[in-house]
Amino acid sequence: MNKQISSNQERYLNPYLGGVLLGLLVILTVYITGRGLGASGAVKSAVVTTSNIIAPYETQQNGYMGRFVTDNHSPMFNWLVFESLGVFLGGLLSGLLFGRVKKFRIDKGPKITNKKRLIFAVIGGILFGFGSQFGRGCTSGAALSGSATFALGGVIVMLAIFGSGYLFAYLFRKLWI
Amino acid sequence: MGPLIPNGIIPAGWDFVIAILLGIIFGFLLEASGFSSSRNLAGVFYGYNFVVLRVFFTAVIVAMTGLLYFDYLGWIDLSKIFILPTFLWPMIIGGVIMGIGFVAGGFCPGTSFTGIAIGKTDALFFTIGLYIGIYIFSLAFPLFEKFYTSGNLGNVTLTDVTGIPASWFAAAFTVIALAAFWGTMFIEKKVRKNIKEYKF
Amino acid sequence: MNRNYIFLTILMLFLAVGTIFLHKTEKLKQIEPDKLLWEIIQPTRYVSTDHVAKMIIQQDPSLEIIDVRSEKEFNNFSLPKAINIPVDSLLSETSLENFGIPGTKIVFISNDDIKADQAWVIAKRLGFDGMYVMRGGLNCWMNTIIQPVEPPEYAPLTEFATYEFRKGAKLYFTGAKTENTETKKVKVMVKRRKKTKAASGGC
Amino acid sequence: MHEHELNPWRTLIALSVFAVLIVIGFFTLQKPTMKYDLNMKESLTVLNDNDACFYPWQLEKVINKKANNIVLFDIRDKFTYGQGHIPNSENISAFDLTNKENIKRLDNLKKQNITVVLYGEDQLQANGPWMLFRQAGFKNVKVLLGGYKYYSEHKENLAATKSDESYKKGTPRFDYAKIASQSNTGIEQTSSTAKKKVVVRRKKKTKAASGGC
Repeated sequence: MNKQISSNQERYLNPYLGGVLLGLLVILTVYITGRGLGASGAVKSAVVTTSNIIAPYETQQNGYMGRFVTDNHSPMFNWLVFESLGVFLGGLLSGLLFGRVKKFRIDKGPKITNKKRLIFAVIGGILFGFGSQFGRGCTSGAALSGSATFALGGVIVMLAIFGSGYLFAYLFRKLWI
Repeated sequence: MGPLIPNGIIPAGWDFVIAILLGIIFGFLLEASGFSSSRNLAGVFYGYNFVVLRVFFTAVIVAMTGLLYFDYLGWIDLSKIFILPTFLWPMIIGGVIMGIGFVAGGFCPGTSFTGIAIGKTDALFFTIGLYIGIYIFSLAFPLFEKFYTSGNLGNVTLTDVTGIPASWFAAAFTVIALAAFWGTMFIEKKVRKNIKEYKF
Repeated sequence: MNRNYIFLTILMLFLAVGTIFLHKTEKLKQIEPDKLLWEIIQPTRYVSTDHVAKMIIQQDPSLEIIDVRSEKEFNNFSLPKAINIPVDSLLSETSLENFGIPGTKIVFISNDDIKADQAWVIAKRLGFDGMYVMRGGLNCWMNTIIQPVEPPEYAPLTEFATYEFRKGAKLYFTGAKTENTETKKVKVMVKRRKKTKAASGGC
Repeated sequence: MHEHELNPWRTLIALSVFAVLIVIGFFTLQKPTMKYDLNMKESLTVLNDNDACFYPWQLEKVINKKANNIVLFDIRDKFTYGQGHIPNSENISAFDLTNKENIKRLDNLKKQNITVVLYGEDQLQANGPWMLFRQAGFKNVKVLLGGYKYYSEHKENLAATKSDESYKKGTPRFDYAKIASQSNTGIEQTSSTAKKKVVVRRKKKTKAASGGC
């Protein structure tokens, strides 16, 4: 039986185990830092930083990025940036442990080409990045940590993400099935 | 007792060390649960893999009930934790856009980082997309500056808005989630019969 | 299908439904009685009239005087820049916004010190920090600052120094009196605590 | 192979550990020695309760041991207690008030319907502890008005204090506004330096006035 699993399916944690541990991690994070986890904030910091290096004046004048520029330290000196660095390291650790770190490859549905998959990945990323700024966070920051702390905003974002996901899933079905 | 850093039990200088450590656990759990694969993630919308739903909702209900117990036992002070501010319409629109991005890209920001870590090119492209998306948002910000802050309800919780105690929400979420777990189990079985070739 | 999944479901349901039976906490957070008593018996929570006078003269920006007497008495006379919050309306939402601003020192004043002290205990029970009671209240203020008594000749030097200070302070307060009433009409800039939660962050 | 056919025993262990942690939390949950009996609003109204106060003239009964349902607690420290105290009073310094034995004692006294009168050097010292015990539901705790200071000044004739009002706090002893303006005019006669300062102040005032016009 084990042979069948390993040949057919990667060895992942039981999803419920992952969920319970993730829930405990959220509690631990709130217990230590008083706030939740996050991810999109780190990309935002990266955007502000690079923009600030290339065009400092325009960045500080920008109504949005200007909020995150301070004289004291770089926008990269941010809790979420360090946390995201940890996410990357943690993913690497788990990948090494379960033997999933391999050379670059692409996950896609059986019916599309690699090129198409990458184009849609970029489009999806753009949309997600755009939306995460309106939603004040992404799935981990707003939906997961937000709902766990009973924040109204977190629940709204969670329902909106999954609701629209199901709503638009039909349009993108060729990508995945 | 908690939260430790806002209460000054752990000095704020440890903030970043703790951030990396918590991030590592977070990344490890995401990857180990299979969130580094866009096929797994997108599967939730097509009924062939409900791993996202299972992990995500188990995490939410465990965290919800756990925080309530911790608050009761005096280990954590729920009044001192950060509550995400609510901006009604921007959040709904943002969520809808994120949902489309999720189906199209197959990742969300946190999972794409773990995807890069184990060598997924699509995760890398998704992250580049994220970067571009946020940059576009910043440039176009003056266009929707008013909308961005509209519907501001402040840092409100469900209890603040509805007046129903938080524990009722925790219980309701748990019942819904558990029902969803059992329900999706049957859906998944049915859908997978039709998909012959399935690789993660 | 595994039996353990049924166990899991039941356990999780049990945990979640259990939260409903936890007692409801009051809307206003309070500190434990033991801790409150500990805070009550600290003598550092009293400030002298001289100290308050000094802070006013130096225009200490962190100082916030809260007058707990009735509105009528407050309109008759109060210290410069004092805010009027009668003890009875202490618990109203707008009054509470004056408390808990980081970096401010709240000094309660009343005719004597008892009412001010009572306001202090009530506010302390709600967990606010940085609060003091002016010892002796306005009666003592009149005795010391406005009508200072010259110490007898045999008194130690420090008492003379205090006397000198009080004489100066008297001039400051009585001479500037008309000016004060003018500023009072102009709405006093009142600091209000923002409604954000303690830890800030975001994604 | 379907997930639901895999054994989730590790999940069960993780969740059980979590549940056990919470159960341990419940068992180790320290019950506070005191609990608030009155909510915030009630705590405010109890302040206006005259019955919660103990008047100096009532002390006579206690001193002459005529009242066996009243105990006097001196909350000053031992040193000052040794220097002089109200007869038949007992010394429990403020720092020892939260001791479990003392709380238990107060509880017993409450059950026996015995009034506990707290006093400090002045009324202020006992005010805080008195408020706390009232809020914690000790309806038998009262505060001595005037404190030890007033008592020691009037101990010769306590009965006469019945008509005396001077220990009652909260009333203005002066007409503040009047005094403040009076001393304003009286300054000119005090000293030359004072005069100078006043002039400076006044200049400012006129300036402001002219600016306003």
